[in-house]
Amino acid sequence: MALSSLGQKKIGDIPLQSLVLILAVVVVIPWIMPNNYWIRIAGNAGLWIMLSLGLNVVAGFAGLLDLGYVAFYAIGGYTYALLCSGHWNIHLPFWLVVPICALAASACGWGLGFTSLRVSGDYLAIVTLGFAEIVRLLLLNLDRPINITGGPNGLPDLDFAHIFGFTFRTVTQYYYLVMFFALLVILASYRLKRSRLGRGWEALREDELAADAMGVNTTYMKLLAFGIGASIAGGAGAVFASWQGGVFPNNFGFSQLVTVYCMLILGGVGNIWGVILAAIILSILPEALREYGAFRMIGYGLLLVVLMALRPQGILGEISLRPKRKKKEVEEPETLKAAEELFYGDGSHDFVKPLKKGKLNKDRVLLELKDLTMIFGGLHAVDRLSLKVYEGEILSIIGPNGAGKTTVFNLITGIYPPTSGHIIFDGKEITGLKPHKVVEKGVARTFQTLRLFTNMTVLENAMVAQHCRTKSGLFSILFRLPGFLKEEERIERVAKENLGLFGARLTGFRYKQKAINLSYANRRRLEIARALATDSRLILLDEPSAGMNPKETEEITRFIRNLRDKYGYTFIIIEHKLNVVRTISDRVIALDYGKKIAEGSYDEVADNEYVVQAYLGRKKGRV
Amino acid sequence: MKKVLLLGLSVCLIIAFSTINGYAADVSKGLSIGAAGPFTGPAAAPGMEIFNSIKIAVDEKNAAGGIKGVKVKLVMGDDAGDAAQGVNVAEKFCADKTMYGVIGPPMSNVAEATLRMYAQCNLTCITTAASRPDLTEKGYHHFFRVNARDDAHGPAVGHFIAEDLKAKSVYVLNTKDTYSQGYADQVVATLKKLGVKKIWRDTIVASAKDYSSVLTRVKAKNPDVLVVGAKTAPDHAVMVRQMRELGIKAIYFGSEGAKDKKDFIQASEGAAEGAYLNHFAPDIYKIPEAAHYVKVYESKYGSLSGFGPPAYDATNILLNAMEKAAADGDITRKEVMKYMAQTKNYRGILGFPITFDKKGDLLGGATYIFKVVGGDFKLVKVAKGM
Amino acid sequence: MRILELIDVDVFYGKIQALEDIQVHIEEKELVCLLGGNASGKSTTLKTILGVVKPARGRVEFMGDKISGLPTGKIVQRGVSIVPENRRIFPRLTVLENLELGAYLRNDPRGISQDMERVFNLFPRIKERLKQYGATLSGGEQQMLAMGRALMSRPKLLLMDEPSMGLAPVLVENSFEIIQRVNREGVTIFVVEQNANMALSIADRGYVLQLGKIVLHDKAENLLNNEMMKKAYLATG
Amino acid sequence: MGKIRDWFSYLSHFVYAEKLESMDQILQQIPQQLINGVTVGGVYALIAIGYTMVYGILFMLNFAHGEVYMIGGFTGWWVLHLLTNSSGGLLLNGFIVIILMILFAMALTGALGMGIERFAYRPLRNAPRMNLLLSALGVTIVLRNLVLNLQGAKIRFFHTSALIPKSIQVFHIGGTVISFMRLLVIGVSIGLMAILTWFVKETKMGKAMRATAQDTEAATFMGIDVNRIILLTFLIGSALGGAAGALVGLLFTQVDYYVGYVAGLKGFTAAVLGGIGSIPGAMVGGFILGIVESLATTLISSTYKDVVSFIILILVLLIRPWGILGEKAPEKV
Repeated sequence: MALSSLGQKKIGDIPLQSLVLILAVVVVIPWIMPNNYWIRIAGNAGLWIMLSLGLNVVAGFAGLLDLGYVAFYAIGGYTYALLCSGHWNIHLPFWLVVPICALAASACGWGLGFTSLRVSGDYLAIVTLGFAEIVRLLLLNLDRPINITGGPNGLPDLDFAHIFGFTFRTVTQYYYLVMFFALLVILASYRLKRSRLGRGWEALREDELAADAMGVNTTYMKLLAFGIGASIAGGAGAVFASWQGGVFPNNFGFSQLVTVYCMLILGGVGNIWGVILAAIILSILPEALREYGAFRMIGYGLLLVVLMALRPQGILGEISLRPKRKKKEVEEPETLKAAEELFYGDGSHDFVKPLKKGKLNKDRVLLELKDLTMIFGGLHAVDRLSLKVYEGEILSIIGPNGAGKTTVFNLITGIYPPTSGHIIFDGKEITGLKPHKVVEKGVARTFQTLRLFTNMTVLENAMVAQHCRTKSGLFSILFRLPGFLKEEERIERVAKENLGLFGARLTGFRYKQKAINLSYANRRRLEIARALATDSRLILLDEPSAGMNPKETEEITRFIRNLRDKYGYTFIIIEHKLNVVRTISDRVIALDYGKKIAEGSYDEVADNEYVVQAYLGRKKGRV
Repeated sequence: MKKVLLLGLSVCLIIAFSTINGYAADVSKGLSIGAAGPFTGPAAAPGMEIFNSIKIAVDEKNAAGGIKGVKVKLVMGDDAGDAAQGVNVAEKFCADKTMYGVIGPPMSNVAEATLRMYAQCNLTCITTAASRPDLTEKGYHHFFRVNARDDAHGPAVGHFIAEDLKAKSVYVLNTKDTYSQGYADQVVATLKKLGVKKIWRDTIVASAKDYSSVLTRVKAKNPDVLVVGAKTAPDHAVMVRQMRELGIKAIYFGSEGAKDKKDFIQASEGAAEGAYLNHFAPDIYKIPEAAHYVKVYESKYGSLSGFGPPAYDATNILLNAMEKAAADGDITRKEVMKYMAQTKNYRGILGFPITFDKKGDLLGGATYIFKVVGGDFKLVKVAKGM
Repeated sequence: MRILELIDVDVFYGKIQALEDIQVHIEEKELVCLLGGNASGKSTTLKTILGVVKPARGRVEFMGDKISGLPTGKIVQRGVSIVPENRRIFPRLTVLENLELGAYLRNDPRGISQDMERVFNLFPRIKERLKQYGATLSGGEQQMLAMGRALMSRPKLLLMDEPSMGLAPVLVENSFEIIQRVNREGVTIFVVEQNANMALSIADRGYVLQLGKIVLHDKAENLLNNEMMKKAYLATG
Repeated sequence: MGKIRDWFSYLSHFVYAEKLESMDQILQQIPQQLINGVTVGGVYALIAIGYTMVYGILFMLNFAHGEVYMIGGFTGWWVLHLLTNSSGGLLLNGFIVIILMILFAMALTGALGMGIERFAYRPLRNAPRMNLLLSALGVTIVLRNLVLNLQGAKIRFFHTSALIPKSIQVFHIGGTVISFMRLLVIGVSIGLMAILTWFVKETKMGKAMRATAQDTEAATFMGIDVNRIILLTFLIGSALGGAAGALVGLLFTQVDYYVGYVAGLKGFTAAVLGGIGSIPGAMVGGFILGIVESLATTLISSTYKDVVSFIILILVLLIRPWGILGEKAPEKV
């Protein structure tokens, strides 16, 4: 047990050396810049970093196409203008106003998210764009009959930032103020990304359905992303307004939105350092070209088109700041080695899953289906299916293609609400619950067509699974409270324990490997590990051995049995390879046309005349 | 480790906050002037007319030998009409040690946002279009304008409509920008003061090209006069055209921007006949001094609207001030500012003498009211003493 | 005359081998079936013939010409037509339009209308529903429409991907009877099917695929009585 | 207390611009506003069709479409300019000039649309959606600024009065006025839409287009060349956008390099309102949007007419997330 070493590490925080380096650069910049103009450009870069990292939360982490982002920037700016100027003669202190602006924008973000939840994808884009247009028009027109926004005149003569008796006036002073906030946002982004929330968003972006099925409350996470992105934009708006000393309607237009998106895409969506670099480049580049008028815009546009075609992942998309030694997938020797092991986990790993003996317990029904029916457009995919699964049992479902097996899984895990019937898990009804709620109750699954979070690492994939077992909120993540650190430690431990079950296949250097780079068989294994890492008791495996060669198939078969024997899981398995079914199952049911046509031991079912017919087909004239 | 860091940071901050300012230099180190304005983006059309006119003035000066033999360099500072970019431009111009004056910014909100910064670095600004009254009310000494303020023409126009046109009912439309809104406010206030009872107001979207739905509303009110505050001549052209098409009989009264023979009278293909408009200067085509400029401009850049001539004059005024400041071979920004303020009865191409008052505003300007007659502008009234 | 031949075909999806050393040949006017359990590589075989996936080794020949490597459109143009898995009727096109699209590559109006009549003769039900949207048809009707659509190109070879899938037992039988009828009218047919008994009852010859390899090849009546069949289906891995 | 009264007048401002209008005055405006609405609605519909067709087949928002419209407007102006002699007279019969303007605008923008698809979008056929969107934004920026560089920021005027005889320029029906150009725009846009509907419904290519949109793979099984169909889609969609540009030029007599943004936004809104992916939806959406805007001017205020149309869009999407005539996409697992 090497838990103590984990405690010393800073889990997912910016390494101290990097932090010192960044601070040093930030402090030194005003000293090496030739004049105030360049200091201002540097300060502007800081603002753009804030803005693009805020958008990175919404569009980068969570993958939501939010075209109303500048509206929040505007709301922040105008809130500052109203609360810190002679306009209404309110002069609140700076340290109070910035959070108010962030909150105001955030509230609007939640509101927008809440109303647009029903629409997704491109429709979300248009609703948010519509929202931004409405905000823009209101800012332009709410100057009469009561003057709120100053209309086209905007609100000039705002207060300087004023903190505890110190007033920020010069460019250099403001540069430091902006950089302070930019660093805060960088730190917050970094911490968010490496937390359960960050992983949840990334999972959501990679595969919404799989994220839901692994216990991520996708609705809530989307709202949260909207809210956080908006609050960062709001804060940036406040700082911006204070520096410019005024706000004007065209400070917050479509062109600003395009610029922020360019930074995001250029930097590589979701990649914090890439986005920062892109923000810096794109805030300096136009300045260098300022004397060339329209040509700079043409260059800008061409750059976008060419870059999208040549480097769709952004300039820093696949490159990490620190060069990594490349490790290739060396499947062959390991396959041989692992095949020798009877059981993957040889105990040589840091984290060993604690044993918990399990066996078939016929007295306890873990899952019960009652008259479950699912109708798709008149077709009975599942037809009045009733079924009991006992604790510690391995139940296999067989049947030809289109017999409704996967639909049964989709019904149990809440992906479809059934047309009629009941699903009872551990004595409680779970019919109609959302997938993430079903996982919370203790039912996890794998998918027939592998739905891993392909651009996340092996370890992160397994860590996502702990999402519904952890509670750390925004506050404890941002301030790294002990509760969060403890939880994070637990998440990592659980993930590693479950990956450790597969031995070297999924541990060691593979922790950091992206799921997409794994071999097919390893991807199957990772899906199982991920399902196990949800701490569920009932695991639904959809063709766990598909795409595996005979040796690997034998391995996985024993592995599943071992899991039951040593850890007490209950399994329902859909499987086509009947020798797998034979060796593994306590009980087998056969489906055809959504109906249960046989139930019993493997031999009973395999010899059943209806089953043979279902597979081989009825002979002509014998309906 | 952390303590060292904090210490270092605070030392840096203390030093950083004590910055020094002010330049004085030999003329031979270079002379440049800046052009700040929207040279891309939605307001690029008037912006480029301003820039081209500045360029003509600078080129003429350089062709004549420059200032003390030094050629004046013109630097473009495109702000795309966005105050946030305007602030960058200002910082850039301030930091340019060879720069002694700026023409612009022509948009009020950009001017507003950069006022403080140009003042801090003593850089003279002459705007040629920013008309918000309060720009010159804040006590800065570096800011001048050759155009009139919003509150200059509104009252005169109001009086003309109420007294000369004897209107009983007036519909006032304006686009949502600083200039047009201020103009419309002033007109409405004056009309109210003069006892016109029936006044309606509405706003329109600039360069929307279709005003027929709002004009349908105007038609239902059947006003005597329709006053339109809009910055550019094409907007006026569309408006007057669609108004006549809908059969609205009201007299059309357009704001300053309408004074453009090609883009208003010709573009409206006859619909503008009989329309009134106000302008801060007499007709440029009728001023002998302007003939050369008009010829050069139209041969190089095509047709001219109202934004070019003031920019040409402003540039020449600035260059004159710089020449005076550089007379001793040495030039500072403060000197330029001083000589600018002393500008008196400068006779350029605008047809009236330019003198700045203490605030930097144009002194003794007048409102020239024109009527479109036979496809040309005819001066009908000169209202002085605003 | 040999219509189709697959020679030494290997197909990979990434690292996974889906087909290994496949040898299949189909003669003119034959009705041949390819049988196999789930995931045995049946659909991949059809995709290979249609050029949707390219073989890593070996070749596909159609009427003596190599067609592997050609784009799908070109292969269809040469006279291969398919009734895809799940039928893939265009849901918001009318039945008539679906049929017309079947003849997309043809330019002989008279021939097309003749074939249309032929389809109506085969499937009188379809004729009653010409104006309806494809999506409103029942499963059996969709199967008929898919076949009719495929026949509209007057194919030299008709491929059928799991015609029994998702159909009620009665309809399955009906569907196979139609396949037989179409074949008797002179269309060469290659059926890929899980329902072995049904397919063999109408086919001339059959291939049995297991894990990407052909394990059996014989005359249909011989296969029907072959004990290996049950094993090939039920005991895989 | 005074404050409270201010707030009340503020609220009433949202409903009536200044003062309550009499019902009579409002009713009197309605026929005229319907004509205004139908005219711009037809234009919106033409633009929306381009969005919707591309979306139906590629599932992408072609942001560059607004700029295609703008270039259509410039092409129309250019044709008119070339056919006008120095004294303002026409070299050809006015009606022929109008036809040539529309045809040239359609031809050029159609080719432009195909070029955009081929070079900016096809390389990204399998890339994430956001990349495609960004590429489209890039094309937008390039086109807009290219026009700015090539011909300057100057507004171009259409001198249309010589095109048609004075006697038929304006018609009066009671208090309602309708100009020839409006009739032309309504006629041409409805005509083009009718041709499009016929093309998509009756011709082989049209059927292939619909088939490709519904099931691309099955379409290839029919022997349909999907790449060609996509090019055709861009050709038709862009040509209609270009026609809209030329028509608006004739109607409102001006074009400049910046008109694409607002037109694109409106067309896009109309497409989504009607149900993106559905051609009849785009038509319905366009007309509804145009009429809503016109009526909002009379009933509420010209200041807030755009706010009203966006609120209506959002409301429609909240009630029917797939738009008025759109099809609910089935969820796939």
